[in-house]
Formats: sequence, C-alpha cells, structure tokens
Amino acid sequence: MPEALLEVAGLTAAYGPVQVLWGLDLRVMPGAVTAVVGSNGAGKSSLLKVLSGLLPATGGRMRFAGRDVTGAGSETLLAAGIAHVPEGRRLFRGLSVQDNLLLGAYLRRAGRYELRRDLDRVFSLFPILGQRRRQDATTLSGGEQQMCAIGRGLMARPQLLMVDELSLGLAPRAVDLLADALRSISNEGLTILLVEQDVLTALDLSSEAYVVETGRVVASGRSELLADDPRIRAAYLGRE
Amino acid sequence: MTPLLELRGLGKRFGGIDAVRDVSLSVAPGEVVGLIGPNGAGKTTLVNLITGVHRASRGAVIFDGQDVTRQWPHQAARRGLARTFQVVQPFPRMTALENVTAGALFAGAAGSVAAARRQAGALLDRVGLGEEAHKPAAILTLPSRKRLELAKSLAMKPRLLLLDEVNAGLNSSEIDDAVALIRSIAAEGVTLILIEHLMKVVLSLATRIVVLHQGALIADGTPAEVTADPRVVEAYLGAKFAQRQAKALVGVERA
Amino acid sequence: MSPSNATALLVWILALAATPLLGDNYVVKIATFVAFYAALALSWNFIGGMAGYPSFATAAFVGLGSYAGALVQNAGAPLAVGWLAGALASGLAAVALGAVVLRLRGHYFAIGSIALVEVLSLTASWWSGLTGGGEGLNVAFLPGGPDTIARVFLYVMLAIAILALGTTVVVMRGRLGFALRCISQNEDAAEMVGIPTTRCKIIAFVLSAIPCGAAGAAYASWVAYIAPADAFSILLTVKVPVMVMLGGAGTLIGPVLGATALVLLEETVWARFLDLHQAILGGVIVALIFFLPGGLVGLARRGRST
Amino acid sequence: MDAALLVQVVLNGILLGALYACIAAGFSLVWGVLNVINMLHGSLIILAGYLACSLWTEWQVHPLAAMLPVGLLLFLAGTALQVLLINRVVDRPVLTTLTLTFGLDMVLYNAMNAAFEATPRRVTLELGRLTLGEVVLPWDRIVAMLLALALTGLLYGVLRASRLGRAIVAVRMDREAASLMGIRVARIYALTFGLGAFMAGVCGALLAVVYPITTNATGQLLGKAFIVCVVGGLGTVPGALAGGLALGVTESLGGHFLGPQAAALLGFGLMLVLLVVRPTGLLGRKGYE
Repeated sequence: MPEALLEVAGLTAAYGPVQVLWGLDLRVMPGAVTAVVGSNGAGKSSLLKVLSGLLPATGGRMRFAGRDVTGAGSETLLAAGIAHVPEGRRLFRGLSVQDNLLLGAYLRRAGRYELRRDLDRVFSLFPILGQRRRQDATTLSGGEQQMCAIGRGLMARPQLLMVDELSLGLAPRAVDLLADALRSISNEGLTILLVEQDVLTALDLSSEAYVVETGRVVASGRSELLADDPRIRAAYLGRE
Repeated sequence: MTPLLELRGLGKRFGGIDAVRDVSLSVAPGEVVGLIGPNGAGKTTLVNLITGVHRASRGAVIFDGQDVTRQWPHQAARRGLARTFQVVQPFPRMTALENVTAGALFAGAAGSVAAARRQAGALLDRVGLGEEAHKPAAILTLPSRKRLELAKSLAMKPRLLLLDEVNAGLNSSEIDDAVALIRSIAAEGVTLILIEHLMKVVLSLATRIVVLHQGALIADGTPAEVTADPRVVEAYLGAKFAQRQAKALVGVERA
Repeated sequence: MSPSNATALLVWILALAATPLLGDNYVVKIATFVAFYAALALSWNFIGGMAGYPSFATAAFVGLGSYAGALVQNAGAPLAVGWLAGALASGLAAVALGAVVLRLRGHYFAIGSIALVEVLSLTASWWSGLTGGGEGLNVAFLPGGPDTIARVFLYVMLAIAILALGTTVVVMRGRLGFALRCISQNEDAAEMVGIPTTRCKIIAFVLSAIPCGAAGAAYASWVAYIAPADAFSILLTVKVPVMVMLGGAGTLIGPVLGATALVLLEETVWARFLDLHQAILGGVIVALIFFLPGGLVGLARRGRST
Repeated sequence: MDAALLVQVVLNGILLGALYACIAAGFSLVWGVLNVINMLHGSLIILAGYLACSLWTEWQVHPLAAMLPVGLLLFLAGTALQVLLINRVVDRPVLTTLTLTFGLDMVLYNAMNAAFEATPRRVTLELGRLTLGEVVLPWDRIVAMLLALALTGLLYGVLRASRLGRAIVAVRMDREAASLMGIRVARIYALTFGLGAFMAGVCGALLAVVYPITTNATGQLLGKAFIVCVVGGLGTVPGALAGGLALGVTESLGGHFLGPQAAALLGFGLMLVLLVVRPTGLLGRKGYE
C-alpha cells in the first residue's frame, strides 16, 4: 500500500449550527489527479475549505506528506504544501495579474530571481496571462481569471493543488482549455485534487474519484470504473 | 399574436465597452426561449435591462404592448415580469415561508399578510420544501435555496419568468428534478426565458434558442439549427461538445 | 406585542406620569428627559432598527424641529402650533434629505447622515438673519409657575413618546413593517419581489423624523434658548443609537429600556464626576459593546432561555 | 478679480489641501482595509500635536524632528488598541464599530483636556516668506506641504511596492482569499491600524508647525477626513490626495468669496454632492459594502 500524500479520516465540520461533513474518509495518491464529485451542498467545497484551513474541522484526523496536520491554520497548511484555488476564483480586484500571482508566493519570501522564474513558468503555461500581466486581474474573462487563479496556486510551489469548481459559470469551450492545462500540470508530477460539478469533465480528467453525498463518501475507485457504474450514471448523469 | 416581450435595438454601455449591442427580439406568450452564450457575453446584463436593474443606453423594452424601458425593478415585478438571480438572493434571517410570503404579498398583490402566507405555504409544498418551511433561508442547502427562489418567483404570479442560471451548481440528477419543475411552470402558460450554460437543460426545455456573443445576437432558431450553426460552435460550444452532442441528440427524448 | 411587553410599557408610562405626584421638580425633569430620549430612540428604530440603515441624523431632525418651533412661536403662534411646526418641518426635510442620503448604503449612509447634522449646524450659524447665528435664539417663555411648566413638558414629551410607540406597533404588524424587514436583510431582493424600496425607506426616514421634530420644538420651548452647536449636537446623534443598542435594537421595548437606563446613568455620573463625565460615558459605551451585544433585552432573553 | 489674487487663493488651497490629504490618508486606510470608521483619528492627530509641542518646550526637540518618534509612538499605541479592542468587533456592522471608536474618542478627548488643558499652543517657525511676483507664500506652509506630500507618497510606496503593501490590499479586497495566500489577516489589521495611527502621529506633529493645537479641533479634523475620503475615493492614497487638494482649493476659494463659515459649509456641500453623484469618489472603486 504506497504512502498517500494526503489522508483524511472521519472528518466532521460545520458552519455554525449546520453540519456539512459527517465523517469523511479520503486518500490522495502522489502524482495522480483525484476528483471529488457529488450533488451540491454535499460538502465538496467545505472539504477543501477544511483542507486549506478556512473552515475548522470539528472532528477526525488529517495527515499530509507523512505529518499530522489536524487543526492546523491556513498558513501552516500552505507552508506544508497545500494550495487551494477557491470556488469563484476570488482574484484581488485593484491588483494586476502579476501582483495577484506574486501574492501566491507571499509565504515563500522568495528572492527576485526565483519569483521571476516561477512567473515565467506560469506565463508559459498560460501565455494570455503574460500578455495581460499589467491588467487588473478582475477585468479578465471568466476563463482567463480561472487560469490566473490556478497560476496563483502554482506560485506557492505546492505539493498538492486543490481546484474548486473548475467549470462553474464557464463556457464549455473554456472548460476544455483549462482541463488540458491541468492535464499538463499533472504530467509534470504535481498532485491535483479536483472538486467538480460537471461529472463528465471530472471523471475524464482524474484517475481516482470519490463520490460524496451529504458530507460522507458513498463511492470511490478508479475513474473509468465509476464512469460506467450504473448507480453513478443514474445518480449523476441523469436519465441519459 | 402580439408578442408578450419585444426588445427593439437594445444597447447598454458600461464605461467604454458595449455589454449589449443592438439586440432586437420578440417573445410570444407561452414560448420557452433558451438564452445561451459564453461567459461575459452580456446575458445577465440583458436580463438586468429587461427587469429595470440597469437603464438601457439605447433602444426600448416593450412588455405586453407597453414601453417599460425606464421601469424600476419593483414595477417590473408588479407587472408580472419576474426573474431569479444567478447567485441566489434569499432574505437570510427569514424562514423559507416568509421569503415566499414576501413574493406573494408585494408583486403577488395578496390581500393581506395572512393571505400571502397561505399562498406561500402551498407553493413550498409544490416545490418540495414543505417540511423546511420554518428553517431560516441562510442554512438551506444550495438545491433547496434554488427551489426556494423558484417558489418565490411563482408567488409573484409572473407572466414572464427569466430564470438566470437557476441550475448552476446542481448535479445531473438534481437538474432533472429542476427541469421537471420548470416544465410544470411552463405548462401553466408562464412564458420562460432560460439563461443557461447547461446545454442539457436548454435542450430538454427550450422550443427556441437565442445565442448572445460579445453583446450581440448571433443566432436565433430551433435547438437543432442553433447547435449545428458553425459560428455558435466556434464561439461557444467548442468542438468536444459537438461530438458529445451528436451522440446525445440521438439519446434525448423530449416529453 | 407580547403581554409581558405591554404591561412593562404600561408600568413605564404610569411611573413617568406619576412623577409630579411623587417627587420634586428635579425628579420630574429627569422623567421628562427619559420621555424625550425614549421618543428619539423609538423614532430612530424606524430607520435604524427596522430598515437596517445606521442613521446618525437624529440631531438634524431634533435641531430642525427646535428652530422651526422657536421661529413659529417667536412669530406669536401658540406653543402647540410651534411643536406641530417642528414635526412638519422635520418631516418635510426628511423627504428631501432622504431622497439624497438614502441612495447610499452602510458606511457611506452613516457618514452622509452625520454630514447632514454638520451641514444644518453650519447653516444655522451662518444664516444669522434667520436663526440668530452663533449667538443663538431666545424662545418665547411659557407663562405659569415652575410646577406647571415642568408638568406640561413632561406630558408633552410623554405624549410624543406614546405616539412613536403606537406608530411602531402599527407599522411592525403591517405591510410596511414586512417590507422594511425585507429591505434590511437584502435590499436588492426586496426590490425584486415588488417592494418600492426607495419609497419605503423615505417613509421610514420621515417616520423617524416627525417625533424628533416635535420633541426638538418642545425642547426649545422648555429651555427657552437654542444655539446651533447644542441643537445639532453630534453627541446626541450618537447617543440615541447607543441607547437603542443598550436596550436591544429591532425590538419594541429595547429603545425605551435603553433610553431610560442611559439617562439615569448619566444623571448619577454627571452629579458625581463633573469633569470626567465624558470619559466615563465613553467607557460605558465601550463596555456596552463588549459585554452587552444583544442589549438588555438580549440579556433578559438569555436569562429566560438558559 | 485679477489673476494674481486668484493664483494666490488657489495656491493657498493647494498648501492646505496637501495637509488635508495627509490628515485623511491614515483614516482612509483604516476605513478601506478594516471597514472601520475610526472616530479616534482626529484626537490622535491632536495628541501628536500636543506631544510635539511639549517635546519642543521641554527638550527643544523641533516638531519636524519629532515627527518620526511621535509617529512611532502612535504606531505602537494604535497596534495595541487594535489587537486588544477593535479586532474583536471588526466584523460587526458599522453601527457597532463607529460607536466603539466614538466611545474611545470621548475617553481620549476627556483625558487630553485633563492633561494638556485646552489652551491652544503652537510652535512658530521663523522661515520668512517666498514671493513670486504678487503671490506671497509663507515658507513654513511650503515646508509643511512638501512634508505632507512626502508622507503621503511614502504610504503609497509602501502599499504599492512592498510585500506588506500587497498583503494589505489583498486583505482589503477579499479577506478569506488573502488567508489562503498564507497572510495572517489579524496581523495585517493590527499593522494597518498602526499605520493609520502613525500617519495621524506624523501629521499631528507637522500640524503643530502650522496651526494652533487644541482639543476643540478634533471634531473638525475628523470632518475633514470624512470629506476627503468621500470626495477623493476610499482606501486609496491617490484618492486621499485628490480629495485633499479638491477640499483645500474649494475651501480656499469659498473662504475668499463667501467668508470662513461658508468655507466649512462648502466642504460638506461638496461631500454631499459627491456622495450622491459618485459615491466611490473621484478615484475610488465601487463595492466595499
């Protein structure tokens, strides 16, 4: 049983009185793209918020890269190597594309040359960002903003990149472009945890997948198998 | 038959850029029109112009033969021109029942607060939120909040209902339930405009599709015509969709 | 309105009304101040509590009422006409100023409402022809002995407070109250369900201005002299929302409770520590925010529920 | 109305406007980033003025030299105040935070009255005057203007170019997303409030050279900060500069044509017009609520 990069056991969490995670277990293998699908309000985004420290867990254990990080804050989790590309992108208005990307590396206190190299790596992955580096990030189109948000996550040189709702509000064509970009990032060895509403895209992109219902895992396994599983097709691919 | 809604050369300029350019369109009573287009194409801006959230820079909005270009949103609501929000907008600290009561009391012009409350209760049962009636809206799950938004719009007794991405964020089986609900609303004769990214929804409901790209109408026709139109595929749908679509069109049965 | 609230309010009204029988003129004066501030706190509740607009414009309407009342009285009209003039002036001003200031939200509205107080104060001191400018204005004196004067103003202030209370009950139960609650929770959604938000906000603003105008005019005749700085006092315009918060915002008896508590507190503090009076009041406000977030009503409710 | 007089009045307005920009910059930063209307700001400026004056009378430390130490002292006081009190209510609505800082202001105002009595005091600089044709400008005002512009420029540099500055802007725009970048939001709030108090400190010391320092002025200074923020645009240093200069020139012209009281009235009038026509201000951005 190879060592998992991220291991979550019995995770529970709540927004005030409303409990959203009911004992969730998950393993993310290094180098792979793992997808988490499930109906909305099932707790997918809440899971990522717990993993990035935005939402405190009320129970369960979390291990990352061989270390117990249960209850750690955003800063510690990012330092450990977990970068979170939040739902809705949430770029910083009033700051340029480049400043937004530089903020991704805020914690690393890296020198000028190192930052220059990281920026160039992002601009090679997303050339459009290079052309618009001086522009206010929030004036970009939805797809370009998603690229900038992913680039900002990469600037932290994470071991695990968590992407929340890649396709929300984007035209199918933009989603295809972004999916290809994630594939190339993964091929370079970066582990990706993708929370995605569009089940087809999610299973197409990932090798492992988890199906989450009301805050707990109800099915998991290799993505191709899940894609053909009649129960999953009925539940998530509707009556097609 | 005089159209229920008519847009004549509608335009809107936001600080230098034309969010909506010279849109002319008419919708007959009872039609179910799909409004699609890439992100930033001006779909939500167009809805905002029709419902008076923004003032048109050019052109006119005619509703039931009356020029309503300069109307306030509350006047649109009282005329039976209702819309749902892309990001659901409940009254957070009010219960689901009170949220729907607000729709019935004001735009729905119910006689009294008590009468509005009764109408709201019936509508909540219809959308399947009966047992969550007394929960504060803020703690409802997203699918329930979407159904709450639909119930609130119905309480306003609309003649034209603009559904702005009411299914965004739902998974496929939740979408099927929502589609069934929307189909029952259309069956009551409410004219619908569906603003959507989810082609699955548009294809199973719309009798006609209008495509907006960079603020202008680039296609207007039946679902089959529009999804085959090369300009639409290039601007919005993307090649991968075309193959999946070809396969899916064979499988989709429409009631 | 729950029976316990009704009895509490009735006891409060009777207690104030009975002070001329029980105590000397000093006690009556304090009771008059309690009624005066209760009227202001209840008025603030229409725009601050129900519509959720953090208004610091109370002093603008009180000052406007004072000047309007004073000018009408000095022109020979009887006192009561002066008080009505004060109410009318503030009500009309609320329509005009509301159309301007109510387009703003949150912090901008708070700043805009404070600016109203400052602008009116500067105008009063600048327009000396009408208002006597910086030196202020003497107001026609009410004939009659000190006891009758004290009693008259107690009952006038109490009447204004009861009027504001009655209006609050009526509004809270009807369509306007429901509309204001919608506006305070999500104004855009309120507009979307058919609520004419601008008109409802202006009505709430006017309702919050009229009792203040009347109370301001009555206050002017009571102290018989007004000047711009204390008619349009920034301290008063902040103290009133503090009273509502002390009592419990958005409730019926909160404003009344808060006004009574703060006036009595100030009286005891003022008497003992004259030069540290302001620092102590400031300290009370700071303590209130940390230890009584829900106000006294919140405290009572918490007491009952545990 | 000959040209020279007009130039003189406008230049006086610019000299005044630079001071107003400096007065408002710290207030605007705290309002923009923490979303807190800091009613203490006026009193902090006057406190700094008193400290500078007493440093001058007791130890002959010149106010312009005292600017930095007084500024740092207020920085520490501001940071401590934010960590101990304000941080616990930073999420509460404007009614709570405004009332809290108003309560604190009453305490500081009363304490200063007790400590320094209200007799106005000032440090006069004998630097003579600069004459350009018929236009006469006192040197102390020019020096004050240049220092005020330098301070505002320094703040702008910190916000724009430094890592701390980017973090402050990030927290202002989206607090949760900022914490995803590993930014400790509470620390940024404390430093920002401290920075605001630092600006009040250096500006107070600078003011002691130009205006009489008295607790009666705290309300006026706060009023100016309100107007400059609304007119110029919230939470941006260029906004504070634009608003400051606009107010300075308006008051100077108003004062000249209609008298001193009219000047103050015009200032608030300008604000109310801007509040309605362009609530985001000349350079500001929409959407903080």
